[in-house]
Amino acid sequence: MQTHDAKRVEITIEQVMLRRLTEALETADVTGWSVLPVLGGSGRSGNWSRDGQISRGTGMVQVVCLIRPDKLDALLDAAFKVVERHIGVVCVTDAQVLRAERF
Amino acid sequence: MQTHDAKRVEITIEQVMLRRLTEALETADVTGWSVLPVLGGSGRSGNWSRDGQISRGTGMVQVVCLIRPDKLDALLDAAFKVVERHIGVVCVTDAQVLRAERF
Amino acid sequence: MQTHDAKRVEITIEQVMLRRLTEALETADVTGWSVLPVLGGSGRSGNWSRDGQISRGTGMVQVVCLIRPDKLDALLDAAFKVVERHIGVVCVTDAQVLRAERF
Amino acid sequence: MLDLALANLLSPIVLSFVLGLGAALARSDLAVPEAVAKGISIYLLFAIGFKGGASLAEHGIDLKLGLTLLMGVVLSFSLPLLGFALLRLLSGMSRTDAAAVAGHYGSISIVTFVAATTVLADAGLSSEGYMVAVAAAMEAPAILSALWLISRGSDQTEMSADLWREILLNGSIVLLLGAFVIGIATGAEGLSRIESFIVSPFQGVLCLFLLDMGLIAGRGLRKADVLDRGAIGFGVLMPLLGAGAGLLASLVVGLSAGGTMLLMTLSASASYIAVPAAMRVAVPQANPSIYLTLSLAVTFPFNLVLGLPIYLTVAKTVIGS
Amino acid sequence: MLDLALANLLSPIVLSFVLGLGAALARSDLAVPEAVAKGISIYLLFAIGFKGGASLAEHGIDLKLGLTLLMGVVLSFSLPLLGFALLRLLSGMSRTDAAAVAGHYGSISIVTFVAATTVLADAGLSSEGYMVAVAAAMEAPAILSALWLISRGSDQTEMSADLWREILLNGSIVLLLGAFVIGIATGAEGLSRIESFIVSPFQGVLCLFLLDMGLIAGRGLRKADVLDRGAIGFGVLMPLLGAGAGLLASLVVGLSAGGTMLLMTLSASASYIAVPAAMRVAVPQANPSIYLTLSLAVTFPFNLVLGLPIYLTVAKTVIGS
Amino acid sequence: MLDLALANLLSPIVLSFVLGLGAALARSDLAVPEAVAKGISIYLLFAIGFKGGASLAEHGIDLKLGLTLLMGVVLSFSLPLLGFALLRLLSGMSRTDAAAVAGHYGSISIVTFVAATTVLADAGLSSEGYMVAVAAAMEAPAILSALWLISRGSDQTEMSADLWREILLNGSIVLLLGAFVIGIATGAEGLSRIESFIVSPFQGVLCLFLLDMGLIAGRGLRKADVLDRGAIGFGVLMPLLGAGAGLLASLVVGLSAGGTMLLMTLSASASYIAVPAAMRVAVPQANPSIYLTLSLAVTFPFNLVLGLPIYLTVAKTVIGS
Ligand SMILES: Nc1ncnc2c1ncn2[C@@H]1O[C@H](COP(=O)(O)O)[C@@H](O)[C@H]1O
Ligand SMILES: Nc1ncnc2c1ncn2[C@@H]1O[C@H](COP(=O)(O)O)[C@@H](O)[C@H]1O
Ligand SMILES: Nc1ncnc2c1ncn2[C@@H]1O[C@H](COP(=O)(O)O)[C@@H](O)[C@H]1O
Ligand code: NA
Ligand code: NA
Ligand code: NA
Repeated sequence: MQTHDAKRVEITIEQVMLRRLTEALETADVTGWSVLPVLGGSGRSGNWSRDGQISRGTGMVQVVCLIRPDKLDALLDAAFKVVERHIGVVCVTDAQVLRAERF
Repeated sequence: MQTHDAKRVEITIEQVMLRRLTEALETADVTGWSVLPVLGGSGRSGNWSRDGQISRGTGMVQVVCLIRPDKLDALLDAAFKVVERHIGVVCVTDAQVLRAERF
Repeated sequence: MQTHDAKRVEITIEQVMLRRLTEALETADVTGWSVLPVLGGSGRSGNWSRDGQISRGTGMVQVVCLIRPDKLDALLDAAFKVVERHIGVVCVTDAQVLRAERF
Repeated sequence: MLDLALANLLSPIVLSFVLGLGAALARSDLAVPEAVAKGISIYLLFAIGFKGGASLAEHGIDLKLGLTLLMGVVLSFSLPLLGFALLRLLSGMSRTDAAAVAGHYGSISIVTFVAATTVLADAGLSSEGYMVAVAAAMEAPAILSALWLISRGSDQTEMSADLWREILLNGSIVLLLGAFVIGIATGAEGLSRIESFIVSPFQGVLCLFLLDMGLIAGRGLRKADVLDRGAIGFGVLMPLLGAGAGLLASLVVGLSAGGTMLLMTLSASASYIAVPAAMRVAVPQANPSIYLTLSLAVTFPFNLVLGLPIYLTVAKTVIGS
Repeated sequence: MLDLALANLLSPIVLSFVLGLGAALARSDLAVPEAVAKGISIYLLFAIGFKGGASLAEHGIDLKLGLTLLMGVVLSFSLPLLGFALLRLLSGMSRTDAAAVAGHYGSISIVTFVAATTVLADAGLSSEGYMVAVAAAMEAPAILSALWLISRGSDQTEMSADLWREILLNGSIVLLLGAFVIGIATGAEGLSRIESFIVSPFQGVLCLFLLDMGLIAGRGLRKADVLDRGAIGFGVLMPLLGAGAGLLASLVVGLSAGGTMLLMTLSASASYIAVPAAMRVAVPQANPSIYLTLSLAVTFPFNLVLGLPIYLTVAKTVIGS
Repeated sequence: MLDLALANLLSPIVLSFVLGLGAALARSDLAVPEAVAKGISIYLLFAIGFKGGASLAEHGIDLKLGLTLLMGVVLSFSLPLLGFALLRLLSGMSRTDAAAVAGHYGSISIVTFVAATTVLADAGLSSEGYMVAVAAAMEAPAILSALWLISRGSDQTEMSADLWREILLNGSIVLLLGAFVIGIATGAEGLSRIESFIVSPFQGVLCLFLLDMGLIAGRGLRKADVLDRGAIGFGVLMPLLGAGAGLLASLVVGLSAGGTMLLMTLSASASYIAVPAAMRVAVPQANPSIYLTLSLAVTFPFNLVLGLPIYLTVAKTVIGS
């Protein structure tokens, strides 16, 4: 089956910042992503869990974007502006996708 | 620690198609996968969110399959038949796994 | 944008073993991870789904760790000790991260 | 009738819907978690089915039951044809989209039905308990009509025994009918045991559900640019035509005023559960934004706010209470 | 007794279970979201614990309390030994699987207990309020017996102080006992404040929970080929033997007819919360499909539909009401 | 007052909180799913808002309404300044952290408010229905003060029209005010329709919510080493000062004893919903563990257990009941 080179970018970010991130992605002309829930985790700012969460201030989500390799830099720049002062991590992997015309 | 080459295939697909996809995977002799919830996302057909979702018609999930590299083509063929006319994306990455006998 | 080599380790494990896994990770000096919910899946021990789950004995989660490449072996050793006798899968991919100082 | 419309407008139920609608339009982050919305919907289906069954058990099986069921099925089959013709007339959407939309209007919206029962109760009218079964019977036939309309246009559709099983056994039909049968089996005695769960708090729970429906409708409206003017007109006109067809069917059967109002409501309402799911599987090329937005953001609010008092007034006038 | 069985069979509770069972067997997509199922289970544990405590506070501490607790612990320790022997006799499953299964039958199912209290209430019988505490006390000891049985077979098991803490502080024990203590502390006055939350809607909420249990049992039955015929026989025979042991224990202590029925039910029921979790951690090589299917898809339905009326009849006959 | 404190301590509500606290401290795995916690919180906001509105509709609009709202806004603006000064005096935390914490204490905790209304009801006192609107009005101004304090320290903060919209339209404010308006619009008649949903089971639902709050507070306490001794002292002292300021404001306006107690409670309580979210967006460099732990694990329990009876006693003594 014919596949095409792509990049898979996974951005783990605070839920309160999600709208700002997706707006930045749209500005950077990235139009496809999926948001996955994160149950809990650990990092430099300690560990947390979504259980019984009632505060809107905490909690993270994972945004997965599949993009054409040449769009990577624009995406990372856009994402970085949002996560820069915030907690969260960005991870890029090489990938292959079907139906390249979608990206 | 000894690791083995494998492929990680991530299929983002509408929840209503999930059963059809897993049946197709089984037919293609793929027996291991995990299904992750997707909270929302954006693509060519606009953006959506799972919040307050009451219609069964919308909403996506992500199916992650780890497989031996030589099974990739059979898997992609099977998956493609299901996603072909439907919205959704398929992404393949090279991976290493422990306990290769499981795949 | 400047990125740095890293490994992305994805451990799919029974929820009852999660605390043991994260403790093992901490012992191996891995301090960053995110836990994602898994809705259902299939493997050598059959298929399962989280729907209407009332038993605490079943159900899986996915732990995603981004680490510096040189920490991989310590992590895999730690993870393996926990998953060894248990069901679950471990998958490693090459990745690039922003803000390397965090890992 | 104006009084009635005003009273309806000022009911906690409608106002909760309006609150949700306003919050979504103002882009508040107010949201009902998916699991909670599903939990409430399970509660409503169980309660409405059970109460229908218990009421049937109490008042005895009506000879009209079979005939009404038949009428419901006929309505569900035929309304999509009417809807399709109307849409082709009014709107510029594609044949496939038009057929998919039309299918939604042959099927029913259970929350609209639930809201209608509370309007009836407020008006002091009773109705045939088996209307719940009629609601269930009307869910699926419309899907067949929609698929037939689409296949005529030689577009591909995927229809299989498998999909049929899925449609007929979809959770909401099974729960509604199952609870209905339990209600029949346990009757008034069973009802008395769980009354303080399924009767007393019912209207309050419905408020929260309608809050969520308002949020969904509001989010839908923000995407309403997928609809042309003709489509929006259809979303208001079609329920009235549907209600008219329901009224005729009711006259043929000879239902009470309450039953008539419910059959009009069922005919007027548009599905947002069973039909969208079936369309996604069978006709993925039809645009879900169109049919979901029309059903949830145009027709549902119209029925809730204006339709229900209209149907009630007409039913009372035509049948007498 | 036949009357009683029939009445039980036609209760909304049992019928809701049957509805879920049927829906799952027919492969309907009806499902209760995990969060909702957990929410309902928190409600049930809180309500049943609180009511037990409040009833204890009202009727005064009974001298038999300590003795009954002791009996519960003894039953929980010893029933797995009986179960293990029986399983080795009837079924071809491995030592490890047999021991893991046996452990489940020494422990208890809190929903079966809850259903039993509603059967008692319907029969107009009261029971000792502290039976809730006995239920909690019986959850864990069986795990120890199971692990001892497995380690005898020189199979590896992982048992640590850490795991013990986890078992003894598992959410359902803590909530049940905690609510029990709150009930004791606040008594009738506390109960009156939250009565319309934990008493009146209780049976209705239980219906929805049993609907979900039916769905789970039905999904389990579809995988029932992991069980050989002997195992299925065990799933029906063991509760009867357990109930017999519970009856003896009750006679030793001198419980009321209601209390006797509850102790029989606890002994007859099999765990599906605390024990599976402990087994997954300590004995991962035991197949969870076997013990979960037996407990949820064979013994739970048996107890709910046939067991409860049997235990009630026996208790009333032996003790007098 | 000791009697009152004891009665409060032994209420099911406070004991449920203590149960959750103990379970979390003992590291039990007892947990309330996020969706359930959010569902309950929607219920509580809707119920408390609606009841406030209905009570206002019944007793007529009070001329003091506007003045009390103004006082609430003034309190919310000014308490952070007091809090900031106090924190700089008592604790070694950074300017930014201190300002962020102070912002939380100008805003309000709606559950504390809800608990206060049940304490009032138990004491047989009524209060001005519009206190709910005052609660909503006090949520946001404190955020402005906190950001002003931070920007003075020339630290960067990100403040935009966008963020303001987000704060003012956050779900809990919208739901509370929306339900309040619905309550006014539908009045006693609307209330009677949904009374058995929002009034009778209210205290019971609150118990489960406080169980969850206890779990959260307990988990927070396990991380309490982020707080120095001065910070913990602040968490207990600040509510008392806040209550004092609330009392003064109430005397200016001339509220009833019940209203005074509620205004004291609002002033004494610290936000854990609106303010943390705003701080995460605007001041990410402030440590959320500090402000969440102080607000949820120190001040909330203090208010619930000791604060409420104190505020009630003071209000009754000063105003007379
Ligand atoms: N190395 C990592 N791998 C995966 N997730 C991480 C990692 N570091 C941080 N995270 C996630 O990002 C959140 C915030 O991280 P931090 O900014 O380091 O406190 C954590 O709670 C995790 O959910
Ligand atoms: N490039 C992408 N990266 C990640 N997820 C995507 C991407 N494109 C689409 N998706 C997901 O697939 C869904 C349907 O996409 P589409 O078929 O383009 O409308 C979206 O709502 C996303 O959840
Ligand atoms: N090849 C695989 N790819 C992705 N997930 C898997 C795979 N194999 C197993 N899993 C996950 O791990 C669980 C247990 O697998 P197993 O130990 O093979 O029964 C499954 O239910 C899946 O959720
Ligand atoms: Na219709
Ligand atoms: Na037992
Ligand atoms: Na305050």
